[in-house]
Amino acid sequence: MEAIDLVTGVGLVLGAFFFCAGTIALLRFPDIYTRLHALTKGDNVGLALVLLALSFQAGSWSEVCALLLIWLLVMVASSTTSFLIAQAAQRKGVKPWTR
Amino acid sequence: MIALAVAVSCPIWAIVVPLVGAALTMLWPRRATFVGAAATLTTLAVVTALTARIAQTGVQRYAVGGWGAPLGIDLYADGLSAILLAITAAVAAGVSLYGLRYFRAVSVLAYFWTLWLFVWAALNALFLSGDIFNLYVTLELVGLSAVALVALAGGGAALTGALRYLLVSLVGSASYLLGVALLYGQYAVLDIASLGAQVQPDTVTWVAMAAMFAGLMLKTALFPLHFWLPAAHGAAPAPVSAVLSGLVVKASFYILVRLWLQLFPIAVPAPGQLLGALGAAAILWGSIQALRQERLKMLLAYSTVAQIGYLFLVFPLADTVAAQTAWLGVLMFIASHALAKSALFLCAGNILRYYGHDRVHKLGGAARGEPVTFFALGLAGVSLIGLPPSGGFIAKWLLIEAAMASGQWWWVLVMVTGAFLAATYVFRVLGDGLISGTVSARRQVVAPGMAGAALLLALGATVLGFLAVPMDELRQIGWPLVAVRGGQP
Amino acid sequence: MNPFLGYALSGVLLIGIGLYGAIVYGHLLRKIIALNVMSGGIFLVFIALARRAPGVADPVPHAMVITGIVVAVCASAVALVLSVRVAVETGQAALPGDHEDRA
Amino acid sequence: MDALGLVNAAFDLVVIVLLPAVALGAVMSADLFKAIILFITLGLLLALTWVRLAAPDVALAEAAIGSGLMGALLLSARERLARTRPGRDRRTSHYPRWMTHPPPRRSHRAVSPWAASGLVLIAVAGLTAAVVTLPHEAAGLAPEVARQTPQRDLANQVTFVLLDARGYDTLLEIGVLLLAVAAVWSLGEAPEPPQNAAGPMLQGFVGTVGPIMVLVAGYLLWAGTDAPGGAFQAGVMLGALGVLLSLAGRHPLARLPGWALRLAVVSGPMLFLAVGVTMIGLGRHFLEYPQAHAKALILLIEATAMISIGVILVSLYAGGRPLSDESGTRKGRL
Repeated sequence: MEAIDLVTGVGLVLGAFFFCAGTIALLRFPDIYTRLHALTKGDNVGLALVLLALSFQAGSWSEVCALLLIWLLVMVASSTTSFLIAQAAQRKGVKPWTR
Repeated sequence: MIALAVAVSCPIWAIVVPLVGAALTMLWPRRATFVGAAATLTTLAVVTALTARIAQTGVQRYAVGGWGAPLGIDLYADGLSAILLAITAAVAAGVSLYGLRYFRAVSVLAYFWTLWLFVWAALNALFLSGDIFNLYVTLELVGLSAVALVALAGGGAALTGALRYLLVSLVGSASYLLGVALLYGQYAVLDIASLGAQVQPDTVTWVAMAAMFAGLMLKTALFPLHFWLPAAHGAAPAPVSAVLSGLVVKASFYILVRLWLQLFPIAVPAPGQLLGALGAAAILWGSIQALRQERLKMLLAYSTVAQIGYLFLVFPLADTVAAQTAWLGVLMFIASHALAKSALFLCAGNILRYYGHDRVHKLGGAARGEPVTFFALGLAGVSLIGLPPSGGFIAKWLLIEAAMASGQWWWVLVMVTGAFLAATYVFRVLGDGLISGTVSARRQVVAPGMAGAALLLALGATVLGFLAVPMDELRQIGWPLVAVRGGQP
Repeated sequence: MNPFLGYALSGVLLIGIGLYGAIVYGHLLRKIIALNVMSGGIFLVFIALARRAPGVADPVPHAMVITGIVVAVCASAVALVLSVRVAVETGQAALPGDHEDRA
Repeated sequence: MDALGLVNAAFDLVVIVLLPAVALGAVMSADLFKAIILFITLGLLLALTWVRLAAPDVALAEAAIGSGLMGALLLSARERLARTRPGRDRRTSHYPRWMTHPPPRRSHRAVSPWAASGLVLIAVAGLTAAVVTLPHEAAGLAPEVARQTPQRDLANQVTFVLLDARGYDTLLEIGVLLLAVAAVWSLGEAPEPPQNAAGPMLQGFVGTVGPIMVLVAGYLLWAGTDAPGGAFQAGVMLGALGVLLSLAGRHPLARLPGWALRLAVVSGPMLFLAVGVTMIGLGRHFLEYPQAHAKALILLIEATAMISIGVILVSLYAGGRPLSDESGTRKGRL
């Protein structure tokens, strides 16, 4: 196994960890706002790590660009949707969780 | 001139012309009537040329895209296809004539033409298809356009009827598609002829056949899967009911016949007897329900449930010595029912327009008020019951003859009872009209074209009684598997 | 190991679940969802069948399933519009004789 | 079995079990909203399955149509049902009132769950028996396709089957799309869209992503001859953009004049038909493309089909004929 493969492997495992953390938070956190917070943060970092890891395996710069583009698009989409969900919840009168 | 005739009789035109017509009516809704009438006339000409070509030169096979089976899709037109194309064209002529006058709102008229041309194109495509997956697509086209036509009537009854029809139709075609998937998984061909040469009586094939038959029986509304039919056929606008009862239910029955003749691996008696028994139940149940109906259109819808039963009586007779008689009988039946029932629905539309209602026991004086419609009603009723000299008479005669010849007398009993019940409900309608009861206030004028269209179809059903011999000659062109499946040709 | 059988059997289960839902539930949206689950199962059987030979996938079922997906979404779109019209006319999102069950 | 094989097998197992579980939720969960979300999830899971089963073209179509568009349609239908008040904007009918009213309830009785379960069990048992006895190694028509494709300059075999070998099916399929629009328009005018003001966030999102989506649609179309993609996937991309625009309050079809909308809807199928008929004029069979021009013709057909598919899908989402329709059917009551 070459060093570059090792870097990829570590990146993928780390990314998977962040995805897992985000998912557990989705299941365990008390209200919609905190869940959104955890989910978007965790998944964005996780995705970034996975894509970074994969870009080491890319055969050309255009593939790296494609991976970058995927990351950017997912970022735009997830931030917009999480904003819209939170906004809808607020309009419906869902109160943020307090201890 | 000859070159032109050959070019025009190519099977693809029977599909392309109405399809183009449908698209053009969408593009120019204001000119829908003109475009629709032109498309109707052209399609009639094309179908006539194609039928004549089949009668003269035999089976037509046409590789769309030039690839040919197994990769491409072939159109396949034999005598059986030709008969159904011709029946469709005959009913279509009547319905188009009627549609010119029936719809008054511009918007509805435009959509009627679009959807009706879609149905026609899809029916022609279905009758010409030689490929089981292509049949699925045509089946969906027929179903979806028929549903939309039902909903054109507007109002709760039509909308709920249409929606139930759509849901049922989707289950039916999904079941058919499942059968296609399994057959493709086993044999890796979709062309019916190649598939027919390969089928073996194994588990996959039987399960696929069961799925396809179940789906198609649901779409044909064979008892006890008829529950959706009366609401849809009864609530649709009159010309639409004519198309649905006359043609659309026969489309799925046609696929059943194709599957039975060409894809059933071996002749086993059990499925045929089961289908026959369901058909017999349909005849009795549908007729009794028809007797109980208050409204003419619902009566006719239940009568369709009963008449569909007759179609299925062919299956127990199809593997006996009398097979050829039975098949001719059932084709005559399809033709005469298509013409007679569509005539009856058009008459019901006229009566509805004239009286403002279609309650069976309040049609007093109809014979004097609306004589042409009433005459058509009588003629078509005669064919529906099966009295000579109508097409219905010949059809039932042939079926009874086949049942006797094969020693299955119990089907004769059912058929005679069905005819008796049909006579009862037909005379229930006619009797009231003939008795010069109170003529209720005349509500609306029935356009001559509307009465004429009904009469034309009813006359067709009568004249059909004299056409059994040419129909049999047409039927024998490319008749599948005559040698293998028993019965003298 | 060739996973085709597992996926195909999973497809068969989807067909069963969809068929059950389409028959039993009265609410129109549920019926439409169930029908789509059922056709999803059929597509799954179809695509699994195309993946039996090692190495190559058969493109013909792929093309047929794409056709099927488009047809299904068209039919569903019409069914959904009809459902809304039915609800406007009759006041309930179910066919007469059925009840809306749990919305 | 090596490590990779083991991971793959584990992955397969998870998906195979998850599919029916999610399907059960989509069909049976008590909350309709939850059911719809699970149905969308099922669509995504199916898309993943298609990738795993080496069907990337189907995966693209499923993710976009089966999951995305169906989800949007279901959610908007749910919202419209919730807004429905019986009796309001009731359509008039040319039949008397006593006829248009739904028939009495006793006419149809729902099937009991037990009977349905019995039927389903029989169906599942039969299908299982059939699937298990299918040959476990079969190439289907793949060798035949591989033999014929080199004749054309199309590396994507699915596009070859869809638009060339079985182009007739695809023509009828575009016919189904056209028919669906005719059906939806015939049912009446589009209901008023919900009045919630789209915030700057969604507007900005559409502004950013919209041009990219158009670009992607073009790419899917262009690359579809050689890589996964094609007219349907590209058309759905445009349709999705239209749905997004509608959600953002900028109804893309409302500004089109009626004739332009109808032309856009009809042009795809009409051009397909025209190409087919032209081939007959050249002495070939319907849709039998000449060798030299096959790829160009296919791209031409796909390009117009893409636009029609996009417009058709947005029209289906709108749920009725556009209010701006000036075809004489405006205010067209029955």
